[in-house]
Amino acid sequence: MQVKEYKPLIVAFCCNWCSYAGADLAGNNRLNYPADVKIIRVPCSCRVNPMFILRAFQRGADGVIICGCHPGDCHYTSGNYYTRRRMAALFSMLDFLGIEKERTRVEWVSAAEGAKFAATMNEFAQTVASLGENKRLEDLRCKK
Amino acid sequence: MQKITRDQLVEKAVALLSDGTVSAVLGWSRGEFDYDITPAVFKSAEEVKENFVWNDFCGANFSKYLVAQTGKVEGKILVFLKPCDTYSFNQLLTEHRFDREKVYAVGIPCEGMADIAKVREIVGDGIVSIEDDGESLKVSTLYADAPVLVGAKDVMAERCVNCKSKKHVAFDELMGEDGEVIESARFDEVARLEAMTPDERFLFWQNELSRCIRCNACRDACPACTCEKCVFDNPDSAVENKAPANSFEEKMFHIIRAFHVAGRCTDCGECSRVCPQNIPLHLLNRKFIKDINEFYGEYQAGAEVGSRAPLVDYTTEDLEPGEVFERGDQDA
Amino acid sequence: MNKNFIQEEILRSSGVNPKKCMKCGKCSATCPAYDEMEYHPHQFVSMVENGDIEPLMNSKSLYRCLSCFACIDRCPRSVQPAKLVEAVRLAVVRQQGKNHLTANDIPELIDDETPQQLLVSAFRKYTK
Amino acid sequence: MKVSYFPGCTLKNKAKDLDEYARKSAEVLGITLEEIQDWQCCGGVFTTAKNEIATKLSSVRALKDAAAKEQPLVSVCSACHNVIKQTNHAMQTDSDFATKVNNYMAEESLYTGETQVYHYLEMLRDLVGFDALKEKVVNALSGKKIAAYYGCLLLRPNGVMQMDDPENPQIMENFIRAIGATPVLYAMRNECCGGYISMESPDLAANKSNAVVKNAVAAGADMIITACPLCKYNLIKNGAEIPVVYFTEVLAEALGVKEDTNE
Amino acid sequence: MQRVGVFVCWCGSNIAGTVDVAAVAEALKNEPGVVFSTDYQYMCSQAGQDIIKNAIAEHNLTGIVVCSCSPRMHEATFRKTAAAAGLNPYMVEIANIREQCSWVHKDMTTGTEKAIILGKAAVAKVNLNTPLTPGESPVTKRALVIGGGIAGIQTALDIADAGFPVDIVETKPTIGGKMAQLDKTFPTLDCAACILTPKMVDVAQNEKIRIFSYSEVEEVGGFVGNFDVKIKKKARYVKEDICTGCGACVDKCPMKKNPNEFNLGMDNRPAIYIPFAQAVPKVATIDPNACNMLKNGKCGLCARVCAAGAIDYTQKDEIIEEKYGAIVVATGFNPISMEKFDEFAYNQSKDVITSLEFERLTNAAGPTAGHLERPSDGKSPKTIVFVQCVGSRCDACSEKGKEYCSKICCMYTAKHAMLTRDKYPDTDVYVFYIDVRTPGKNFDEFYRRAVEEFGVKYIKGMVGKVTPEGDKLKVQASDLLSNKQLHIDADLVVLAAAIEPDKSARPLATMLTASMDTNDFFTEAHPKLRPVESPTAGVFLSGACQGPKDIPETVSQAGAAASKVIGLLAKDKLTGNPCVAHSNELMCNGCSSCERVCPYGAITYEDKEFRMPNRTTKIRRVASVNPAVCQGCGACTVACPSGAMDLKGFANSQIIAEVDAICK
Repeated sequence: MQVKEYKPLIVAFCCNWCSYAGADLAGNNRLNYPADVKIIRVPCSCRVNPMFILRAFQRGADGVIICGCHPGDCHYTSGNYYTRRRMAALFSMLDFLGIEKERTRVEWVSAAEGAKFAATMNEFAQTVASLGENKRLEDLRCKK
Repeated sequence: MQKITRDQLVEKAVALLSDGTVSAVLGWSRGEFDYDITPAVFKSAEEVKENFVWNDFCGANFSKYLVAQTGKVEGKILVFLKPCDTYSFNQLLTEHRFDREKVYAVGIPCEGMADIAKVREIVGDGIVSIEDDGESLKVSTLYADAPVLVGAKDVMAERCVNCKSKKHVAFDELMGEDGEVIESARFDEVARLEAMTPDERFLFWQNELSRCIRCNACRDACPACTCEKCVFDNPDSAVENKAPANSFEEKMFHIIRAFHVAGRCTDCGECSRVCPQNIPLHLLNRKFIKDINEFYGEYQAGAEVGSRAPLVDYTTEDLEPGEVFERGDQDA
Repeated sequence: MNKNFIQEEILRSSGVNPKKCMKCGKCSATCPAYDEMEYHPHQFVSMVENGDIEPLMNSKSLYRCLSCFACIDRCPRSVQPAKLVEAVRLAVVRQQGKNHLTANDIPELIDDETPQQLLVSAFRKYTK
Repeated sequence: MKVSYFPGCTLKNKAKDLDEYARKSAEVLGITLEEIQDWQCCGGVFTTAKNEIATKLSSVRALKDAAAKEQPLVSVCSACHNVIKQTNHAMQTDSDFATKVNNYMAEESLYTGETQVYHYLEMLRDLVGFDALKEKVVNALSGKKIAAYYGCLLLRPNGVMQMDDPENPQIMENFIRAIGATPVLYAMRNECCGGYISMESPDLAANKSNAVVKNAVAAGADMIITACPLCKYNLIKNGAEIPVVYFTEVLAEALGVKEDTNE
Repeated sequence: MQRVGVFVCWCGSNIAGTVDVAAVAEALKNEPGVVFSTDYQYMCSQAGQDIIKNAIAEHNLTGIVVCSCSPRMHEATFRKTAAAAGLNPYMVEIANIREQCSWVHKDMTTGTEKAIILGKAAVAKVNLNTPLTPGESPVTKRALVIGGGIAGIQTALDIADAGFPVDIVETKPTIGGKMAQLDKTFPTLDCAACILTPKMVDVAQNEKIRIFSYSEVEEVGGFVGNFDVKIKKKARYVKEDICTGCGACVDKCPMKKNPNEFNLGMDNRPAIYIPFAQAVPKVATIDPNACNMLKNGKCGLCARVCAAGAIDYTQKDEIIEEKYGAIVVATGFNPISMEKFDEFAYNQSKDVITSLEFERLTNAAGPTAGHLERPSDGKSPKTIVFVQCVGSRCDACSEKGKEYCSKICCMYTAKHAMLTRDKYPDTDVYVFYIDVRTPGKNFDEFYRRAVEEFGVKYIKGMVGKVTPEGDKLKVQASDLLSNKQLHIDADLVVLAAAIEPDKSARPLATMLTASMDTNDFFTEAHPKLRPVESPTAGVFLSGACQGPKDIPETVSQAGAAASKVIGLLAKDKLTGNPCVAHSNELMCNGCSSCERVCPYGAITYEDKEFRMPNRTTKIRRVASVNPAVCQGCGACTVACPSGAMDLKGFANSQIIAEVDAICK
């Protein structure tokens, strides 16, 4: 029987204006990060509904990271401030339910921070990998 | 054990109906059992005199019913509000959920309501009748020869033991004396859970939430859950989910439900009161309230009409989501 | 005593954050005892900030602050220099034998009209 | 109405008249000053250091005594008022300090700054009302040009004292108007007289006191009133060319009870 | 069901080097809805685009997925391609398999696997795409400028110059603002009136510009391109179109003793007045609080002497309603009150003045006809002390002043000091400073000249107390560099008071739903890249309403705001971003959560009647989004508990489909 190497699955929600561009810059500069990271483009980090995050965990994601413009630099002036409050509350709640707090993260990445994007993803993927598979929030039906 | 009597409430309702101030009364009526009190709309003095009930099981928070009833009744509707109900009342006004002009709100004092589960713990099953006997309840069961006397204080609902306020924040008229906001110990249980390891917390919630049968009682009783259509009932929401298929689904339901009411929940405790599985759902709401208080300053939803809920507000100096845990680590 | 320890102690007991100072000198501009002082209020702020506290502790300036609180009220940055002077002074008089005034000195210093308040205040400021 | 009253050491000795006039006048104004039982020295100067506890305990005791009677605490001497008010503020806002104080006192009930602290002037303004005072005046001091000397302790630090605008106060001027005299405005009214420095450095004190008096005289004052025994001492000792009296004295005079007092 | 075509780009070897593009195309063939899948070397090339166009026609495609470089690169290109083939451009989704795949991963297996997943996510999303049409709204080709100072004047002139009509609303009886009160301007020292008044005349004579002086904005409705504004023209009791500004009434008015606002109360004006000689419009105004005729019906002298018959005591406030395409805020600033800074004795002595008062004292048209005289006794001051940073740079908890640097004070103080020394060389001039801040062209040179050529004594330190005594002001100050306390007997003390936004700005911001910072300065849409635009579409910022500014900066910002307005008004129709929020009114609770988080004020509420069971109806409050104002951030969608609010192009269902595809 073949032992499959454990690879964490990470969903990254990136705002269109800063973080998605930061990810592009990481690409332009050929900065490697694990292929386990899959990016979903949203207009602003404040578009990320907690439902999306839970859904990702439900379907087997091992970590979810939300990236937005730095506070004060939001393309929509205030979107990331709402993100900050919502996610602070949500992550604290997930922790309260016993979900490992290392599986969720918010990081501010500007369009100029390709290196930060890659470093963040490397570090996050490593952290999540060290936790092992997400067992506490997954929907077993969805696991093959 | 209530200071205000049924007769006083009936007299008030009848008077307001007769002089035309109101054309309907939102009140409690008997359900199948003595402890199974049901909200009802009374349209006449006769109905009130006959069916109006007031006892230690009248916990139902009527604020929510105003959303539907104010649209149905011609003229004003009389609602009796216990102190904790008035917060929900204000919160719904903040959210424009009913027309204040169509309501005549009478604030009534509350000495705390009984929890039938606690009664059962003492007397066992097969409760036939419960009579209020001043400081205690006289409970007759199928299996006991004589009625059992149960101390009203001993069976008081958790939310009343940890009552956060005896003050009415909204009313047109007040019966009895107004009280004060209370420094309660309502967050102690949350703090206890916070002090556990994540594994212990996970086990705790796994045990609690796995009992959920998705009956939606919590949602239906919650005065913050007054959505015209709940996301979980909406096929377009992509999370539509009528019944739990596995352990994750109810977790998602309860997390999202708590998140949707976060900053708006007044901590009235109806969710836990109506839960047939006795899941301490209010702890999820209190966790949000406690966090919000600690992160963004004290906020009591419904204390004032028109206040801005913390999650639709921000300051540029708010703490980062990551710092939430650094704080926790320091405390631990 | 360790220099950093004293600095920390002074910052802690005074509750002052000298980093807020923008070096405008309004404290010294407002100080009624300026001319009697070797180190002036703004110097207390910057010297404490720099950990240069020894000279302050040895200076008579400590006993010239009148506790008039004018520097506290007029500082545009809410630095509260008087609280620093007070903290340094306490660091000195709390040491053994460092009282600046003793009861023996009193008879020479008073007259018939001297109010009790003067004695009490002076003792409070000059002694442990 | 009844209020708790903290006279302070000087009012029992060198400034007996400040005390006597205050009591007689209060009586006329319908206020009973109930002297705190066994009060002790206020401490003279408020030590701003957060870790200075013992010297503030006597103030806390007085405050607590008033709290037990649910009365506001009134004092006349600027220094006492300043120390008591600052101590009360520390009890309200510095929980660390309050805890230490309460532990030290080891009494059954805790104190966290509930008492309302009034200076006698604030009592006149807020509890009696200057208009009501005006009505009680039998002997209006019309024609008198009086300079109010605030000094430091009534006004500062303003964040705590909250008596009036620390740079442009009006309370004493309004008081002067209420007793029928004319207030004289001058800039040095909120500057220091030299305080306790007169012990060690009489020259500096003389310097400061002279500047105050000179400025008041230049502004046309023919009398200076103060609430502080030390201010009065410094101003007079350094040769004030116009009379310096306690505000309670002119109050008693206006209310027609000055003579009774001297008996 | 969509008919989706998948197009995998090699990008030469950029993608194909790390991703097996053929395998990706093959794998995506089996995804739901996919009816065509291919790969090509350069999809963005003409040939590549033709492949897409042909496939659309051949396979009746309703949706397109291009697996290629970042959408930030070529999304627009492929949307145009789709549109050219008759497909709605918003039926295109891009899977970013270059920047976020081939360029960051090294081996072919990993790259290919990930590319397939990204492709699947894009297919899952496009399956739920709906054709979107950008909303169009007409543009009213008229601009409103609120505030008639130099900022408003310059903006209005520039807009009018481009051929668009402009209205200026000014609360005072004349335009001109603060600049009209100034004497000389730094660093060139040309006289303010000489450069301002010609511009004021230009405004008056420009056919495209209407001036509503003595008027206020009362109400603002509508949105970018279509603002509905109500302007209240206050009764000035003089018929503006008839008054010739001859001034006969002003001379004859018996009520002469009213503080003259223009001279900051340092002299008096009659009840009927023209603020200054070059006022625009040069029309008299009656102060209703001072006029005997208006107060108790006795007098009427001005009406009698008015040859033109312009006086009208019965005039009433008038409301003017007008439509505008763009609104420029130019409400300017005021010096803060010196009430709380009485250690400087501003309330105690007439000879302690603010810098703006000093401007009037040295202005030839001022109360002293330009002779520097002390307000108290008219003597010429021999020693003048300037105090900088009064109320600026204060700590937030000091509750006395402002936290920010007022920016203009260092330069105008240098100007005042220099001009005083120039005109009155026997005067001692001291400037107490904390820092001298002179970034600006020729600014530091100017300050150095004040010191080196004119002998102004700059002292690093602050004034602690000013004591008026006799006819002197005793100034007690610190000289930090020589470590001394100074005592100066001055004749005049001039305070460089901090400046703050005009009080009218706050209510105006509410009307405009434009955001403000904690100091009541208007917030710009982006601090660096959109400095003259408010986040609220169609609202622009000019001058000190956005932050402290000197005249050169104000004028350049005014021009910038004008060019933005011209760019907007030049369009016949505004095409919006179609990816905007919309509310499903059947589910909306009307709770206002969405409105509270909307940075653009795009959400409004209306009471709507809904059919209920049993032929009843119910009136409910529901949200509606103005697509012309919404910028599509999506903050509202998360604030909405019922899920009634969704975002076109990034719908809940679309994002969840992507999540599902990725996590499968």
